[in-house]
Amino acid sequence: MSGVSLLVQPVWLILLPLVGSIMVFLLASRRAAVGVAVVAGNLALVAGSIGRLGITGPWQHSVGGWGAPLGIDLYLDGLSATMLAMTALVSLGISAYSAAYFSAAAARHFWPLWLLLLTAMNALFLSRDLFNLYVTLELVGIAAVALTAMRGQREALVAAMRYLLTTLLGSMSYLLGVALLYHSTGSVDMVLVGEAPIPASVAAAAFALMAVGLLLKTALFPFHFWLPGAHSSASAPVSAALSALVVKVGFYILLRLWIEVFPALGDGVAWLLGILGGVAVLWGSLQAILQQRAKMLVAYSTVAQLGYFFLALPLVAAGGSRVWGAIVLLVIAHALAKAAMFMAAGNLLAFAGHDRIRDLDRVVQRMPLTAAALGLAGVSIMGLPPSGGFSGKWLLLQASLEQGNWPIALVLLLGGVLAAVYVFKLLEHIFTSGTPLGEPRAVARTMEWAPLMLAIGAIVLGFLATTTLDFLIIGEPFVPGRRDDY
Amino acid sequence: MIISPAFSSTLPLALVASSLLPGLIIFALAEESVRLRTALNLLGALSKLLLVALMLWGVYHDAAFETRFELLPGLPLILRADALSLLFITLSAQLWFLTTIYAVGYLEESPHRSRFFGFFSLCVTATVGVAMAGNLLTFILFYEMLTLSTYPLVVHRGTPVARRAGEAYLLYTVLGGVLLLLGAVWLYTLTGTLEFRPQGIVSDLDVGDHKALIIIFVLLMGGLGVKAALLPLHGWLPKAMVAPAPVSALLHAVAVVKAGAFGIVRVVYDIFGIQFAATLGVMMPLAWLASATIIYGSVRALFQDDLKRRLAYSTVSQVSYIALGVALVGPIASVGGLVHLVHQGLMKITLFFCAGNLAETLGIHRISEMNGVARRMPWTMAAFTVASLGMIGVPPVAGFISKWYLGLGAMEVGADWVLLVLAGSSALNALYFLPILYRAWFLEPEGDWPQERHYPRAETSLALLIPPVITASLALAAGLLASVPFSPQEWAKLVVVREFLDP
Amino acid sequence: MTVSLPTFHWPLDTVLLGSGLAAGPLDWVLLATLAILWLIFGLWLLRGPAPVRRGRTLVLHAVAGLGLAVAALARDAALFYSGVAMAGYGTVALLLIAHGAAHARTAAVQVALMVLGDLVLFEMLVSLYSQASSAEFDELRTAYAIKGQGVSFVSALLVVTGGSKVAVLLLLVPVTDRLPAWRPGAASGLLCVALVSGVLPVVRLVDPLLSSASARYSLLAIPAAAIFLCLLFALCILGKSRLDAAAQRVSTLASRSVTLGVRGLATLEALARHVAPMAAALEQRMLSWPFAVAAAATLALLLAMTFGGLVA
Amino acid sequence: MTGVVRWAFAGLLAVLAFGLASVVLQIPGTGSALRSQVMAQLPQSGVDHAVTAVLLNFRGYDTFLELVVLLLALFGAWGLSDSIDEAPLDTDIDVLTELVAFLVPVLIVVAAYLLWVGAYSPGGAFQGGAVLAGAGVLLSLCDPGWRSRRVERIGEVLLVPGVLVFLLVGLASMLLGGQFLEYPRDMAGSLILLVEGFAMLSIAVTLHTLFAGTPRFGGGA
Amino acid sequence: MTPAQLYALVGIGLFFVGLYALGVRQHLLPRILALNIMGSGVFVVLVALARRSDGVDPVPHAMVITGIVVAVSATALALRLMLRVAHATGSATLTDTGDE
Repeated sequence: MSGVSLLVQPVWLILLPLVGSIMVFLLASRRAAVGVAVVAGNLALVAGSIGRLGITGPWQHSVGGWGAPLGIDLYLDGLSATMLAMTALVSLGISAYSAAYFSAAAARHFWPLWLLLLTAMNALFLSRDLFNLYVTLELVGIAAVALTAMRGQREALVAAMRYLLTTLLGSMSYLLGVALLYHSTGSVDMVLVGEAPIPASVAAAAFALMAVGLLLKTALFPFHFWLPGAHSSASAPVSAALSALVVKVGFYILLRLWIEVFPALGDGVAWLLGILGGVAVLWGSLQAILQQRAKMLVAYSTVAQLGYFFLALPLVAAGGSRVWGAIVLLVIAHALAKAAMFMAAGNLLAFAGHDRIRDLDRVVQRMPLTAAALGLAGVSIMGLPPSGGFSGKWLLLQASLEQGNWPIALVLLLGGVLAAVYVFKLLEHIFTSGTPLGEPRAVARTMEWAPLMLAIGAIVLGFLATTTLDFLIIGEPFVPGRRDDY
Repeated sequence: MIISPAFSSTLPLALVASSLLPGLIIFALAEESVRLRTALNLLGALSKLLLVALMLWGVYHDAAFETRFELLPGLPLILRADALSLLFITLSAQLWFLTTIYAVGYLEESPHRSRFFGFFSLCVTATVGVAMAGNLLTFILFYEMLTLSTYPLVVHRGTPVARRAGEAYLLYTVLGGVLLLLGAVWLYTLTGTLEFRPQGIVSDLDVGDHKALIIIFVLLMGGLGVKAALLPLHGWLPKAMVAPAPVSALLHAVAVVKAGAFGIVRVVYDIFGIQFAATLGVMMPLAWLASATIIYGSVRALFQDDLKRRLAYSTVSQVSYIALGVALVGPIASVGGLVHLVHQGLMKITLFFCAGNLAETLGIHRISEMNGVARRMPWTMAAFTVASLGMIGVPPVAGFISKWYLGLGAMEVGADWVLLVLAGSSALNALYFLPILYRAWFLEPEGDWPQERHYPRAETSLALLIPPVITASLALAAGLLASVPFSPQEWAKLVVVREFLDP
Repeated sequence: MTVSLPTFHWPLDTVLLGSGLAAGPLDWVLLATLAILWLIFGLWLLRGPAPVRRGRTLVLHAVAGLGLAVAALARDAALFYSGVAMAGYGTVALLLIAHGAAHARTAAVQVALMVLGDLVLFEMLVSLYSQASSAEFDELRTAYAIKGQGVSFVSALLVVTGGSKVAVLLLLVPVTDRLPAWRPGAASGLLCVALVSGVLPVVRLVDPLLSSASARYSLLAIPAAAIFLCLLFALCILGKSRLDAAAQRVSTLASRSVTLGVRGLATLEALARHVAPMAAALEQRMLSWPFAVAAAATLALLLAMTFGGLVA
Repeated sequence: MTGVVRWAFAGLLAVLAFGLASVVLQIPGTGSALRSQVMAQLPQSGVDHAVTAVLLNFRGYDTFLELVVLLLALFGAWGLSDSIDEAPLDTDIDVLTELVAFLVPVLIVVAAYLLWVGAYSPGGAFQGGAVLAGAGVLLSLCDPGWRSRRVERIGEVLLVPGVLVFLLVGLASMLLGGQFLEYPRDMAGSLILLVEGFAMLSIAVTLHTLFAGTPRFGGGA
Repeated sequence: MTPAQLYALVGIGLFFVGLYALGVRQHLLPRILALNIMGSGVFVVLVALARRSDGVDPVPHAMVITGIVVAVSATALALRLMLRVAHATGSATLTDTGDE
């Protein structure tokens, strides 16, 4: 294997952040610099593998040299490459922000955990093995909990504890599902399990267990109770990472299961999750409107936006890969916009010492870049043009009207309006002069530029919608069965 | 007239960039660099005027200017300069240039000017984008951008009153946006394309869809009606008067309101097609709604003591002339509606400039304080008088031309009741404009002015005085020299010929 | 002594709707009388009783005079109409300057009459123009010949506009002290306006020599209309306070009916504020673990059941 | 939680348990294709015991990630430990010290044996590491100060080799032309032993630190 | 009903006993233990069904070892977190935020 092709191996996506994490752990100083360098390297690697994907099509790597049923396969197709790109971009923004955000003492704990979280997410997006997904899922969960608890305040610890219990419950339920599938098909590789004949009742039970496990981790409506506490009490970059990336991981695996492992999925499940998604959109938005603190508002906005991904599931049966494309577009737009919003809210908190929305007036006048970041991110969250959120919303609206599915169209529109209410509740105080409260502390430049760049990314995604959608379907991720033509 | 394809495809982009780039740079400028900011603003305005002139000449000779960019699968972003869009662009380009000068003078030492002029340029970019949109998707994109960039200007003062006005403004425009989006997507599922074409794109749909088309028409009109201040959706306009004068002058009298009216014209002409819309039977209700708005606006304006609120209600009624012109399915009425789009812009911006002058120089906000103001500020009041007479429809000011064509169009279509509406509205206009003139010219001022400011060379700073005088004379010229080629009336005729007659 | 006066034609096809100024033999006579009367009026104004601001009066006098001339010589409706408007508004302004604020009500009546006259003139010209191919007076005359026979809509309009313009003269007659009349000196100016905007339309539209029956008939009707309109508007202006109150009620009624929408939104907001605490409480209850685990169990059950299809 | 709600909750879980039980019973107990494949490939895996072969060769990637999970747990606990003053473990029971003096060497030998026997029968790095960690715990129970500063330093360094060695072996196999973690057929056995050895050490230190010590390293308190 | 299936049922039983305890108990320690019990339940199911007609399938066994190590690290973190929560809030339960 020539040098270059060795380097461009997507396996490095797992190894580089891991090595980086160990180095940062052992280093005595300059952790932030090394951390940001590693994340930048990760972005370069993702870009390389995307280029390679474009040329030679999907990439498979059986670890350990053994075939699928025996060994574990890593697989890179359009969908996983897109998710890797999303993770790389957002984590670069978050790392740049964290370099300036954390004090030396806190940085000591942050960087090793953060780089391990990145390793876990990269490993998860590359893996097609159900049990391996369990291990990576656990890695992501524990890293996220550790990062949340790292801050040490009272409500951060309680929230982290609740988050840990939920994520462990989810993992256990997921693992039991995997056990059932393994014993009835003799393999844990997604595609092989999908193709193997499974008795209907076993498939139903396995799907139920795995789906509940993943929904617990994705915080869909009835299981969203742990999210606001965890996402708002964690430190700004961590809550940005949680809301933008960690929550999407559960949905990604559910999507893979939906397509590869359970092709015989009936429309009843789609409707059930669709209803839960709709309720999540409305309930999350209502709660977000009622919040008094900026970070809680943004956290509940995550609960609402997650609902959109599930709301669109009933359209998938007839809509096919176009609807999946729209959902993934929404996932990416939300990741960029939400990370920007949380970091901007973090700036507000750092600047004024509090994030009570009513008293934000005076604060935001003096941070134009943060205000711009909040504004642009809000545009994407509301689904107003020209943002990525708008493109996704337009495609979903189009699909729902084509299939005559009026309830979904109405919830999509109502969600947009409710989002406008709570985004402008936050933005309103940017343009009004209020009474000064205490002496604000200046915020570092990179802490203002990082959210702005991510917010601009969310807007630019709107213009790149078509290229993203074309890139997404390389290797037909939305069609069951493995493509062996690479 | 040969224009190289490369050049003709980049011109629309250049036009949008001519206000977008200065805007973005101004955002980054420090508050103190006044000269650089003004220079950037004026440079942007002048380059836009130049580009518009070039395009006017090109389109007059049937050249095509179009830029396409793939936004969504099957739905490109199209910027196209055709006759109809240039009518609106010329108006906004000229008035942006004048309003920039006015705004520089008006916001002499007030805070947040970089932020103000940044959003100001974004608004004009959005207006030009709305005008040049080649399909409904691009139209919605710039339409929403207009909402987003005007909101900060409405709440620029930062007072709680401004914030509440901003809330009302958002409430209406966001709901309008949702209606527009639903209508557009539903239309797309029926027709498969949203591109504007002279005879519309829905005429070949089968009869089964007609009921859906009517609902879509209502949705689109609801979305556009918010900004065009049609009757039930006009509530935000009077409240938005809390914004500084240049904002209410350019935006709420010209850019934002006209975007809605322009949208109605686009949808009726290039989506439904005027004949097909008539057969659908949606034109008569629109005409009734427009007439009701005309009368309602004027009646409400009668009893506003605050000058800017009276002008705002007058805008509510005047913009519906355009909708009325379009709803009367006839070429002459359309000419009347289209030409009013320009005339009303010229006249109304003069009135708002003068209102701004009175507020800025003498601290007058209410009509009851305007006794004998003409003695102190003759030139401003002269411009105000010309514009008011124009609004009433007295020749030779431009307002007469549009009312003449609307009257004729109504007669041509046989809708005689429209003549009554026009007459009634003119009478009401007289009833609420003439007392102001009477009070300004013929009554003695009681005591001194609330916050008087003296200026060396003229009654007020030149930057505040020159724009209204220019726009007043433009309004007079548009009326007096109506039949000069490239005049608003001739250009409106050209548009109607291209929209109506050739297939 | 038929001195052949030179006919004169000045085409102005870019002005207003395009047409021109022209003067036939009769027009010269009209122009001469107007000039003389207008000069007398000007002199009266300058040496008039009230303290007069010279500069402004001169300008206004000149503008109004120009309006009169344009109206007299206009060959098309638009130019005629603008000439009439300039003359009318100019004259009112001049009289107000000359008489001072005491005559505000008289001026208001004159303005009301003038505005009505202009509107009706506009209607008439539009309805005639829709029959004719251009706004030229001779085409309009043929159109009037067709539409204006006997008592018709157009002829009524002609009478009303003529009447309202001529009624201006009646304001010289002191009727009540609450409506002070213009001083006699103003008669010459008012006569000019009445002549141009009241009588000239009949000449231009019906019959240049005023010989035909309908011309004579309308000329008779105009004074009657003038008296009626002048009385009508005088009463209106005098009873202005009651009129304002009625209009105010109409306006508030209109605004209340329209703001239903806004009230709807207000009730929505109140409802939201009422729902808020309940929603927050429900959210708190969801934080409890038994709820979470129970929800997980029921969802698992539902997913398993609906796995095959709708409740397999 | 009142009685009736608790019973309802229990009832619901009982229904689910019964459902799941009936489903499990339907799983066919026929021959597992994977087992025969494992047995067929066992000779090339470099170890004789099937589970160790699966654990370290066929699904070596899982074990690699597993070590990362352990490391992650350590980082997490380390992040939490900074701000609480851990109460010192004052257990100076002399019986314990006598017992520990006897037990610890035995435990070390057992751990080494477990590591070695892993190739032929159940055993291996994790079991050995656990036993060593047990020994460490016993030591810290009876003499909390045994982890002197120097021992801490060594402990800190030993944390990382488990993952690093595994990683380097994987990379080496890639450089030699195979996939990641594809041991060359002939060297598989020894490579596995090498990896297991370092893994055992790391696991022992990690588990011990998780239990006993407040890790004050990695750049000091 | 082969012994393997019997053990599998025991595993399922363990899983749901753990789930019940997780739902009902307030104190954090029993909850963490409940999660461990659920984990063991799953591992028992995995190992029990590994007994095949033609011998024992080693792959589930390897998975169980991996599962155990993951469970250990998760429990270690959970216990450490529980100590911190008890230290910070005075009570080792999550009652202060509505767990009644």
